[in-house]
Amino acid sequence: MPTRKFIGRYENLAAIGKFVSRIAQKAGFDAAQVYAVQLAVDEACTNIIEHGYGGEGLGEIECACDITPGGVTVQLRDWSAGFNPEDIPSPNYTVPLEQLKPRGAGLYLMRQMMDDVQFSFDPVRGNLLTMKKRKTDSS
Amino acid sequence: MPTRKFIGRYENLAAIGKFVSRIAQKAGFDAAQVYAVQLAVDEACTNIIEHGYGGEGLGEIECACDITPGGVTVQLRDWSAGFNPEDIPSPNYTVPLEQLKPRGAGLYLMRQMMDDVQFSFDPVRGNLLTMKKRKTDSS
Amino acid sequence: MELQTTSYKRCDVLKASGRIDSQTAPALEQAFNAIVNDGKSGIVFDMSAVDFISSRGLWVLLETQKACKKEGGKLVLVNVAEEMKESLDLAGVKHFVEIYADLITAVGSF
Amino acid sequence: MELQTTSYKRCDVLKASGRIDSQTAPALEQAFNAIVNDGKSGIVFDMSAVDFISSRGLWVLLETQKACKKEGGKLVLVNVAEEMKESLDLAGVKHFVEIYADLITAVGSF
Ligand SMILES: Nc1ncnc2c1ncn2[C@@H]1O[C@H](COP(=O)(O)OP(=O)(O)O)[C@@H](O)[C@H]1O
Ligand SMILES: Nc1ncnc2c1ncn2[C@@H]1O[C@H](COP(=O)(O)OP(=O)(O)O)[C@@H](O)[C@H]1O
Repeated sequence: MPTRKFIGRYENLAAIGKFVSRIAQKAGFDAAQVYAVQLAVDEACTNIIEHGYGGEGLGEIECACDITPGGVTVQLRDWSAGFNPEDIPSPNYTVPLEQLKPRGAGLYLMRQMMDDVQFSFDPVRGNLLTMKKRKTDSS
Repeated sequence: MPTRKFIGRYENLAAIGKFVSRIAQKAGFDAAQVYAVQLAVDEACTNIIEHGYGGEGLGEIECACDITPGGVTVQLRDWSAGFNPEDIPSPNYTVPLEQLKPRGAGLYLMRQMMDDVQFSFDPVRGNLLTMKKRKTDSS
Repeated sequence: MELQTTSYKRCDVLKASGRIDSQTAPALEQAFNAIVNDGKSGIVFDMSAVDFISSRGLWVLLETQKACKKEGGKLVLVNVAEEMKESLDLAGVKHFVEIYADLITAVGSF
Repeated sequence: MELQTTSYKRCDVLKASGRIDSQTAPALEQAFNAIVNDGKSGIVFDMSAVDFISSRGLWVLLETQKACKKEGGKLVLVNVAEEMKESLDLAGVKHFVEIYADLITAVGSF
């Protein structure tokens, strides 16, 4: 699997996005699907930096991405404390604008953009986030 | 000189305009100069129909147009009563908008667009309007 | 000549295509009058597809400007071809009507 | 990301180019705030040259909409690339922000 390591800084998001986009493109995904992969990865990396490491430059992100028979798989590894994804509620947009809290779309977008999103947490080998997007008939 | 005869109707203005524009183009005039020739001729023909004949379909306009060593010459002949161009004042735009009368730009535009505008009136052979535009260095 | 009107919140855009001369100017006049009679006095005249406009057409613009100003609005022009600018100047239109280079700025001026 | 603001009579058009992510969203936020702090609450966000916008950027849009509405104005979007429309929908932006297909209609909506 093509793998690259990045310092957990927001300035590296563009490079990470480019890395996965190229592979998604090669997999034959259309523009919307390539965009979806890039968005899911951007949200995941932002969360690792912001919530996992608690700030920029405090840890690394290993990004592996490959074409599979079914589509594309992305794996993001980090060495932060981990969290329980089950505890995170989906965002609620049925409130009036003034009551909207500017938080909590990241995880939701990852799950909507990708077909499969799995977290596994390991204090020794690091936390592994595996996201898969299938090639559908339309792509 | 290429010459064409038209019934004095407004619907023929487009054809007259095309006829003189083509010759002005062939003479090597630029877009603004071709436009100037077309505008002068359109104003002149409108005047012949409106003021000379006093309406549409009441007489003919003979349009001759040719490239000359100095530029382009247009001759418009009609068989209306004639008028005295000296009597016609230039339009005055220094008044406030509300006082502006919607009249009297035609003759002025003809004189501004062309380098030479000459009227000759003859009850037998018809009135002849000769307009010349010179090719300047810039064209 | 063809005419097409698009309405925005604070102005209507009238777009003409082709020649505006003694033959076609009356239709243009009617289109402007229809807008003003509809109680709307903000008008953008889009000339991007106008090949030619004689003094008869230019007077229509000035008369429309009179009507718009009377109602507290204005007529503005946009996309005037380079070769017709001199005649707009000579016929007084430039004195009395704002000319914009692009449609967004024209619509944004209302 | 690059930013450019053009002011019209009833709205400002902010045009961004490039990526809007956690790195660049703060600059976008500042640009919107500068307009609102200037007492102007009509904003068109021109996304024609935006390649990417993450949830961080989408929240900036929603917070800007809050600020504009509070002042009696609105934020609208224009020229949103097809591939990013789903995420704008999922992140609630489509519920709270009008999206126009072209700049003239967007500016004309003020
Ligand atoms: N990698 C992570 N490490 C720790 N906590 C996380 C991580 N990803 C998400 N979270 C938690 O899940 C919450 C929701 O995340 P998300 O949906 O991306 O929205 P936001 O980042 O705007 O809060 C975060 O506030 C955080 O508490
Ligand atoms: N061919 C013509 N025959 C008779 N009268 C003419 C002719 N051309 C111009 N005129 C007179 O000159 C006046 C000014 O003409 P012009 O400058 O074209 O403006 P307008 O046609 O708008 O009145 C006309 O009102 C008319 O009295």
